[in-house]
Amino acid sequence: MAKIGVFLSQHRNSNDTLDRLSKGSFDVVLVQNGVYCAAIKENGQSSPVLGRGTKVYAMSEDLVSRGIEPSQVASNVTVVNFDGLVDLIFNEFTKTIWL
Amino acid sequence: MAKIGVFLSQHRNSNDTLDRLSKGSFDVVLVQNGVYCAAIKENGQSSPVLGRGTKVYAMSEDLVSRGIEPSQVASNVTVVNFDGLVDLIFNEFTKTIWL
Amino acid sequence: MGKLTIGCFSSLVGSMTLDFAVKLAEAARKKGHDVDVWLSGNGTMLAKKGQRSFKDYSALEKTITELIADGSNVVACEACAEARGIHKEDLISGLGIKSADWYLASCFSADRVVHIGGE
Amino acid sequence: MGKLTIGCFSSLVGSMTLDFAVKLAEAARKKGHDVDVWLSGNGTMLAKKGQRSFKDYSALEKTITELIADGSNVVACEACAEARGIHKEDLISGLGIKSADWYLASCFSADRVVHIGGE
Amino acid sequence: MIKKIAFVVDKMPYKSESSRLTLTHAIASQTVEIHLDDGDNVEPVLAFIGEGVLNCLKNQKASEVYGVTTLESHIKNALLTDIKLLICEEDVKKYGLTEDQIIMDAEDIGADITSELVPFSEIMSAMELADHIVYS
Amino acid sequence: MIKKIAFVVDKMPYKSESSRLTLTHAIASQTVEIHLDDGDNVEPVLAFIGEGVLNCLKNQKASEVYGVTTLESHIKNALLTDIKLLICEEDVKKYGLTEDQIIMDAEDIGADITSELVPFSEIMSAMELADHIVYS
Repeated sequence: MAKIGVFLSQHRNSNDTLDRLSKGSFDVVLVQNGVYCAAIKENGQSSPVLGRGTKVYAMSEDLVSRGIEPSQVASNVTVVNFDGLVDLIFNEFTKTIWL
Repeated sequence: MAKIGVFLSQHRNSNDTLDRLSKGSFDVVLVQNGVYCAAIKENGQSSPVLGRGTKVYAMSEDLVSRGIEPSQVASNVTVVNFDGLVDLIFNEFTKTIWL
Repeated sequence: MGKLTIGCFSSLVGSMTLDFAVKLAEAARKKGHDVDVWLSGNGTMLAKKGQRSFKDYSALEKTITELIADGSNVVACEACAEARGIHKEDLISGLGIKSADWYLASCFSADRVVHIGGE
Repeated sequence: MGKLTIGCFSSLVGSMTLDFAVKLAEAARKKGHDVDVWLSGNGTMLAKKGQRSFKDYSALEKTITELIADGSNVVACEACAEARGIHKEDLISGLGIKSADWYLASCFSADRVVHIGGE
Repeated sequence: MIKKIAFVVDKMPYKSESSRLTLTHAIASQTVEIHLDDGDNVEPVLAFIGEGVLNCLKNQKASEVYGVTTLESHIKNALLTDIKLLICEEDVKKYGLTEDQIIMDAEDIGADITSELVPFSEIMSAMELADHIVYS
Repeated sequence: MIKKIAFVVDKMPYKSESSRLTLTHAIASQTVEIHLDDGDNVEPVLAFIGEGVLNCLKNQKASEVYGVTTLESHIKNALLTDIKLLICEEDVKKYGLTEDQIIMDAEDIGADITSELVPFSEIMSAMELADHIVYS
């Protein structure tokens, strides 16, 4: 699988790149303030990032730093640590983009 | 007039502070990348910042730096330079907020 | 004539925020106002002496030196600077280094405050 | 085992971006990968030696020194550093300083690149 | 003379240094007297609005992970200085948070006062009453 | 061996250093050979998408105002290196810009090639074909 790993580092995305990337060409990794997308709803709505049918990972270190336990994240999000992230980068992705 | 001078330094605003400030309590000064709001439309629409009935200023130095001539800005925007901004700060505003 | 205090959390070079702050300070001085400039967070990068001038980067060391010579206070947050490896001996000549309460005291006596947040 | 190149344009302290980059580098090293770290823009702040450790600021100088001792290349963009007043004598020991083509060469031989943009 | 300064946080923690610095400056009002004449002082009020309310989540572990003080501990230190601390209740609700997820007191470190969940209008009033606003 | 690197700019100029640095790095592919074995090289492609297309506006005067090279001059220098330079035409249209407002050539400094206004799909292809992406 030659996927692009898209690192989402912000809670609110100021660009529409995620909407434009070809379907199936990428997975999402929530990092830094992007991890809020994994657990925090806005006006009762989960983050749109979780609803696009792509695989979504979230960094455990960045979750707990911000007061969010891995048990609180949405069920379709896979929590990884830095160790797991290295494996994702080498085994699942061929390229990465940091948004 | 005891107005708050709200400096808008971004093109897309990530918060809704402008919507929440009491009407009539503030003027807007477009600075840095905020100046795009004075001239650039998005999908044919002018920036919502121009449509809220507040006085809007835009920094001439930041406009021309970005390739926008003062003649290109919307008619309800007043172009000021740094010299004029100092007078605004002392004569028109009592406080400022930088967004 | 009044006193303007400008606080800045934003970084040097690339982000044009400090450039904006310095231009505002110059314009206020020219009109006869007193000016204090407070550098905190990444803004303390501006305090470092020996900034080399390239055409692709805005160079502010000279302007800051002139502002100081002209009587403005330009002061950096001590802890923010030290955390970045910028110590007293690294500072532009005449630039102050203080704790955060200095900024509040400057605001106390200021007629106007323009506080520019961080990135 | 492969080679990971991490490029970083983002600033030190406060923004946790360099902390993220350094943690990723450490994790990759632990798994036996080769790691290059490129610091450009505000990222060059990490290159400054003498960063004082406070509890309110993340302190990365020690970790960077360990990464270098362990064989990773940590290299800062020369022009970006000089423009900020960070010269050769200001650098953390063992840290390199090069022009931007070094980063591209590092990417050339890298199996994976994680490029982290600026603020 | 007393000058009121409103410190308003509308940015998330950690990605940017803004919220941390705003807290540091609000806390610094404790020691500002040394720079002022007798009888002069600064009266601070600290408010969290918008995404800034996420600074107030409990159980932050940035210290264990990244070796840096949490915003949680910063906020508790602010409460210890008896600062008036307002959190926008509309925004807490907007992000689906409940009062028990939010730092409301710092009893564990000996603070007497608590945070106040208030409507935005009250924070707006605090900004209007302030002589200066440190907004970040 | 040739490795393809796609340099993609989606941020506005000046407020952040990102777009300027991305250009600097794209241009550096001109000299990367000195670090590589014979026959090895980097083939860059440079693309502007989203708000990033605003870097491409003509008549920028940041040099006169702030004493710093404009992104316009940076882009022209990139064209001078014969880099493939793509600008997303949907985004140019989205911001109501016309081709004559956008930097399409650098004939004035002797560049032979021009910018190409292309649909996003073509930029996506360039990213897919690239070995690595420098996105900022």
